[in-house]
Amino acid sequence: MTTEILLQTLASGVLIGLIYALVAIGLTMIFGVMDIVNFAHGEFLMLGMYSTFWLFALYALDPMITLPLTVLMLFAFGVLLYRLVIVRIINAPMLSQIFTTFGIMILLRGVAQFLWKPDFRSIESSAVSGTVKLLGIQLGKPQLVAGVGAVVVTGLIYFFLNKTRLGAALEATASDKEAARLMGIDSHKMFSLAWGIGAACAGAAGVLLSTFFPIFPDVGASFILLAFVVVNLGGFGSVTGAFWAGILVGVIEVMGGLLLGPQYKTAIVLVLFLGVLMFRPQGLMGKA
Amino acid sequence: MKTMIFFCVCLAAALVLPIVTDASHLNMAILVLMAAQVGVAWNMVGGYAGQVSLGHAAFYGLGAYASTLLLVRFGVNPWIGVLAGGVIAAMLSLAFGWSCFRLKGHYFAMATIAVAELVQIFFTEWEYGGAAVGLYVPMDRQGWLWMNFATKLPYYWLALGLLLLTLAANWWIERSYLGYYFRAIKDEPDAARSIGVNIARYKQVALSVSAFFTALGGSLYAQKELYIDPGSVLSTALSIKMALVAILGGVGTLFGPVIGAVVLTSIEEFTRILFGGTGRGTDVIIYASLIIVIAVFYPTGIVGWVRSFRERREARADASRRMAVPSVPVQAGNGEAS
Amino acid sequence: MLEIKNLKVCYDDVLAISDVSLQVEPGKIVALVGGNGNGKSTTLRAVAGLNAAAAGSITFNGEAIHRLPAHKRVPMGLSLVPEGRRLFPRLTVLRNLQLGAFTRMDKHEVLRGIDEMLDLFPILKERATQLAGTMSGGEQQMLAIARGLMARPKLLMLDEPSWGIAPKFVTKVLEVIQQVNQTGVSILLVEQNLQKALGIAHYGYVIQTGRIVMQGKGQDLLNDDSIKKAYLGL
Amino acid sequence: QQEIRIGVLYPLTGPGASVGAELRSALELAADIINNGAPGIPDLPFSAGKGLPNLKGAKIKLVFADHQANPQTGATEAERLITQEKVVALVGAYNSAVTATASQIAERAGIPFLNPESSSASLTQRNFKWFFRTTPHDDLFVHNAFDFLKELEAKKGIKAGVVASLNENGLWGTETTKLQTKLAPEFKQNLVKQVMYPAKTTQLTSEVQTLKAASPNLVLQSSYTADAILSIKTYKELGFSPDMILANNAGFTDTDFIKTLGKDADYIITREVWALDLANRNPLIKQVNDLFNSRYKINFTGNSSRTFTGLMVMADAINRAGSTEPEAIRKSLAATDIPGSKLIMPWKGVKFDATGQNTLGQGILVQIMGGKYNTVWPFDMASREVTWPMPKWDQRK
Amino acid sequence: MKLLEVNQVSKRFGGLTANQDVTFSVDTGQVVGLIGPNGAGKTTMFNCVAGFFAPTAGSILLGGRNIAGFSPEACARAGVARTFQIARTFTSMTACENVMTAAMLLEHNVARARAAAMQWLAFARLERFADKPAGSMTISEQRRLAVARALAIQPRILLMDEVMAGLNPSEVREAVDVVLRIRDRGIACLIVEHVLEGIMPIADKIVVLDRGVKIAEGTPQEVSSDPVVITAYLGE
Ligand SMILES: Nc1ncnc2c1ncn2[C@@H]1O[C@H](COP(=O)(O)OP(=O)(O)OP(=O)(O)O)[C@@H](O)[C@H]1O
Ligand SMILES: Nc1ncnc2c1ncn2[C@@H]1O[C@H](COP(=O)(O)OP(=O)(O)OP(=O)(O)O)[C@@H](O)[C@H]1O
Ligand SMILES: [Mg+2]
Ligand SMILES: [Mg+2]
Repeated sequence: MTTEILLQTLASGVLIGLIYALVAIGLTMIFGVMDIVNFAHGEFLMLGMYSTFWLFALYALDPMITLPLTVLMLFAFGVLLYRLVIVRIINAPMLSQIFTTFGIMILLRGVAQFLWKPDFRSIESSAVSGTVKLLGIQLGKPQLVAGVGAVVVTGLIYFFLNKTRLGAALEATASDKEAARLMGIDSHKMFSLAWGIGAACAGAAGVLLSTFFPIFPDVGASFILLAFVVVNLGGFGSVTGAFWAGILVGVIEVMGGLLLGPQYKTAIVLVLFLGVLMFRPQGLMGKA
Repeated sequence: MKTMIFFCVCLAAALVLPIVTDASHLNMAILVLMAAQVGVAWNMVGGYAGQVSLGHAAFYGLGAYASTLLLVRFGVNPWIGVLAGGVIAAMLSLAFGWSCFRLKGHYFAMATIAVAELVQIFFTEWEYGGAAVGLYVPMDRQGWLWMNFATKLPYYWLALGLLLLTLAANWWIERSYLGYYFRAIKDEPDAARSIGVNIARYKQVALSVSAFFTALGGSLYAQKELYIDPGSVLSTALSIKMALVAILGGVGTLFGPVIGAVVLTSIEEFTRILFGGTGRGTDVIIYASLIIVIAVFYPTGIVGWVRSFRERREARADASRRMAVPSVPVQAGNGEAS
Repeated sequence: MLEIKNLKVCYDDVLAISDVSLQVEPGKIVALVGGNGNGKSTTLRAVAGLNAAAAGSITFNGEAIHRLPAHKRVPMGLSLVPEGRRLFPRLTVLRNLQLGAFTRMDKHEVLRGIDEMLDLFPILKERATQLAGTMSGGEQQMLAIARGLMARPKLLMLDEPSWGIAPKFVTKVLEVIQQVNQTGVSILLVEQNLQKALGIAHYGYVIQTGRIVMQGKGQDLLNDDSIKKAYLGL
Repeated sequence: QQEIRIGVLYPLTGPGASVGAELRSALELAADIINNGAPGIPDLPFSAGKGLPNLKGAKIKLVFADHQANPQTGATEAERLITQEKVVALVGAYNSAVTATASQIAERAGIPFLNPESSSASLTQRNFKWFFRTTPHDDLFVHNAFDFLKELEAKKGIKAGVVASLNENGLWGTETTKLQTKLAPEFKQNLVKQVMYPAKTTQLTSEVQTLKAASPNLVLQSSYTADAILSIKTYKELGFSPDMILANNAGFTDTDFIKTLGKDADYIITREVWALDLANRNPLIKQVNDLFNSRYKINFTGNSSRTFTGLMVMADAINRAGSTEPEAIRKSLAATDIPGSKLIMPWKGVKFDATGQNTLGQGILVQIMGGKYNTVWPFDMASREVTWPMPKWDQRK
Repeated sequence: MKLLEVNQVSKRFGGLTANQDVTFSVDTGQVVGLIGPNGAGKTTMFNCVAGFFAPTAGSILLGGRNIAGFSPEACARAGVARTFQIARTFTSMTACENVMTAAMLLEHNVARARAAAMQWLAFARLERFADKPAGSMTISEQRRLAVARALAIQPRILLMDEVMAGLNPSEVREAVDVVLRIRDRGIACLIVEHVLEGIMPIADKIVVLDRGVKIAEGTPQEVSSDPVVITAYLGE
């Protein structure tokens, strides 16, 4: 086991971790604002990937160009989903909320298969392909770009939440929507916003991912468990938490896989996750 | 009272069903009964005690694996194996509770998923347990003694019996002090503690009982399908389905899961039978849409929905009584100044 | 400026108030009193827009507002300090105050407003950065009032502001209310503490089982025998 | 005009849906040939289109069922097909785990179950009476791989060198791994590292790094499509270039594999049971494939061709039975003896042993070149010389 | 004789000191009022006695046995009952079931628990709500329900946090009456209250906290005439 390999693995871990973070941030936003766990979040990711794929396949538009477009589409989709379905279960018991988003998950998968066939797709050539060597470490350009993209998006969202009026309003709605209305905050607008941003994040992750990951209807399933772990680890509703937890999970997964055997990599992450919750039931950066 | 009549009617129906139906419908009935049974088991902890577990497949799988391993490796009679499975699951539930019960709400739910995933990974890697290859239940020794039959009917009676057993246990708990403690823990943990309820212990009780019965369900699955592998008895999808059954019917109600099982399984089977052959995923789409519709429009489940009718009627009557109080300030408040 | 006509409100199907009519003149303090569960909070919630009016009308400065959503009523100058405080427990005291001024765009004004509040309630100054949820009952109540004032309302509605507040501060709070009123803000006050409430009110209404059963000048009501019997138990 | 109902059980939705769609097409083609004929392919059994002669030209009616790759659903559907759809025989079910549960329903009900493509060796070790499998199983396939390496050294003087394996940790990957561990020493191969990974994973970095650390010349790999694609992308990303990747079918022979990877798929050798370029040895292959392609715009794959063959074998058995009595069909299945020349598979034929396993089946190895699968082993069937080693990533144009 | 003895109890939250060396005692069957400005640390002291907080320092003796650091349920078994500043009703139950749940601490048999519960409901004048969903009761009713529930564990001392807040004078009088009847049953009461009309007339002793420290202790008369208390709490 040379240090070169260790470094290389570490780097890859961080990069994939950033993707996890990006997916998880959307999830944690939605949860933080609405106390709803969105089981369909992996499917948002899937939609992001497909929209990238079709724009590429039909109009030969490069993912990096269509990124904003896809993000917008997903934002709209998130808002739409809220207005059509979620708005009806805001005050429903937690269980039926789980039930609903779970149903949406299955539905989106079914629709994807119905519309786009269960085939595996991928984007052969993209502006960002090939690899670069940085101080002895070889990194795929797609992964690198994805990583950078994830950081940027996270930064933007962090700024939005903590430095803008609207962000504060989101927080307020999150902690008590009736009181927020008394402050003159339109809670529905806030909730739509949360779903929009949540979906947009997943969409962004989808675009970045699609440049190096196969695209198929169930692709979300591969990511959702890890996304949940990340959200918990970071603390439900905490964006910064999700960011760091994402990287942590990525690194632990890859490193653990390397050192203890890949078939245990998921187990390692889960054990870490449960272990942390033992000592910090509210997650690393969650509010008690 | 009403529920008792309802129950008797259903039971009667269940008893005559085998006479009037063919093997494949009987098989479907068995699926319903099995789904109902795990739903009822899940309901003990997830519904009554309000500890939403999305990792119950762990117990189901343990039951299935315990009885099967005992049979395959040591030739232990399934009847004993089934009980052993239940006990083992109940024991594991201690670790399960220990690691999850300090968590609240969604944290708890997610942690249970994690634990279940770990159990699945363990069985996927465990050579002696058949690893990913899974285990076959030998078909050679058949008959009641070996809980293994060529025909469906005996499985029907088994499933029905197990369901009744689970319902009975649930019924007893609901009426005993345990039922009250569970609901208290669900409503207001702090208040429950302030009146001397050791919530940690009683959550664990709920979980262990639930785990025990869930495991029995798992063993029955193994005996019926004669093949188990981690994917089929330990998957998270399975855990979620157990919860769905209860939610759909109405959590924290005795017969909710039974009703839920009937509805959910029927939807599942019929959509697949009608549209599954097309291979376009139409069945999945319809199934999912129905789930969403139900969740959105009957958030408290079918039973809850029926109840809310009654309650509203009462509330309306109650309110009108309030309004009827002669409005002379002398009897302010609720007429209790005197 | 506020006029409620034959207001009726239900929770689901539970009738909470059946027929409430009252008026608040500009610059006046109006008290709404009554026993528990008689519909005081519900009335205020309906005016603020948290509960829909099943029947009747609510007009504010001549505009019918009972169809508007709650958040549209705030910028018009309606502010409610709700029963049970309803702070944002996971946010700091300062953030709570800022949110109180959500509908106001003038940054500097808002900052000044915050300083005023911290002067008005010294306890809050000490705890400016503490999470609202970890404060004591009374501290929270004061923060709630301060937050309500941050919106610079034309009509301020207070639901039992003396709830859980030390006697010394009760008088303080009532003073504050009067001060605010001096600045031209009208007040609609729900209180259990009759003497004090009616003491400072220009006009008062008595609500019972969802109906206005008496009204009159604050003092007159205080001296009314039936009131004395029913509420002061004299 | 009698109609013979055959139940076909495949993953039409869910994880296996991609393959399921393909197999469905193959089955429909087979049924259509039997019922309506395939002019110009006289050598193909039933190509006359007169249905089943011995049953007065009875037509085949396929009853599709979707098992969603879920064993219990598989069993349920089998039960339904038998008792409600009244099928006389079952064909299915691709996923070994589902074949396991579905076939035991058939066993109990006494209905013949023919399995054309599940490769788990354990399936035919249950001494079932009603279970038949036309495809060779993993035992043979893994053997093939090692046979190939042996002959490679003997005939072409190419030594495999250090060997490592990368297998998914499901049923299939686990059995394969076991066999590799067993056979490697027997064949004097230096198997230094065996990596297993959870299928449908989000990243294969740690796996590839582990491989890299072992710096093998040859990688034996068993992966499903998504992972197969991801793994090659990861090899390239991390610059991992072994002399050869000797893959074990599945993902590597999925139609989407070459489509998505393009040039990067080149040089990989994978185990197969069918290849288009075998046409020169067996005209049936090309003719039937052309028919298939003209209908569905895709070529046969190892999977679809096996499923096609499976149904043909079943039809042959029913025809010889001359009746739809389960017992009669079982008997004639057991007595099946079809020569290789009547199949579209590169097999010596179809002939079942006592366990219901076809003893005449065999695998081939194909190497991807210019986006095509070229048979390279057995050498006597080869349409192309093996290219070994494969060029390093950075040396490819 | 002394039932509850609080000795030198301190409670800190990080840097902030909510209670500092507080010492006082409650005799059997005594009604003791705990008053003080907002944020004085009354609720915190309450939570320490009831086991919801572990005191940072000091001891709490109940009948001579140190219960400091006990879990809430242990405290309840030891004989400390409490109500909360907000009622915390079991909303999925009827009023009667609420009380039954508490009665079950001593009596697992449901029927007998129900009988006991009905008595306590009658005691709190809530019989007519017995089979109504507790959630639909008004705030003040729910508060009285909380008292009944607390009494059902047959405590030796009952802690009440602001049960009279938001009641109008006549309702306060009722509450007072309830407290007196509780005392008559030999159960001591420790009451946090800002509504002085509710506590001063009936308290045998008043303890005054300010900024976490005890600034006065004595009969209502003594306390209410104590200048320190007046400046800190009562106001002129
Ligand atoms: N969320 C609710 N759901 C159902 N009924 C409610 C709800 N809130 C209040 N009610 C009912 O509406 C009526 C009026 O309640 P409201 O809170 O307005 O009275 P109130 O005068 O404010 O009482 P208090 O002095 O205790 O605050 C009561 O009968 C109460 O039971
Ligand atoms: N969990 C906590 N974290 C930090 N500070 C706390 C916490 N709980 C209470 N405090 C602080 O401790 C002090 C005492 O709080 P406490 O609730 O005991 O006051 P109180 O006497 O009950 O006041 P009130 O009469 O208004 O309820 C308050 O200043 C409060 O801000
Ligand atoms: Mg009120
Ligand atoms: Mg307090």
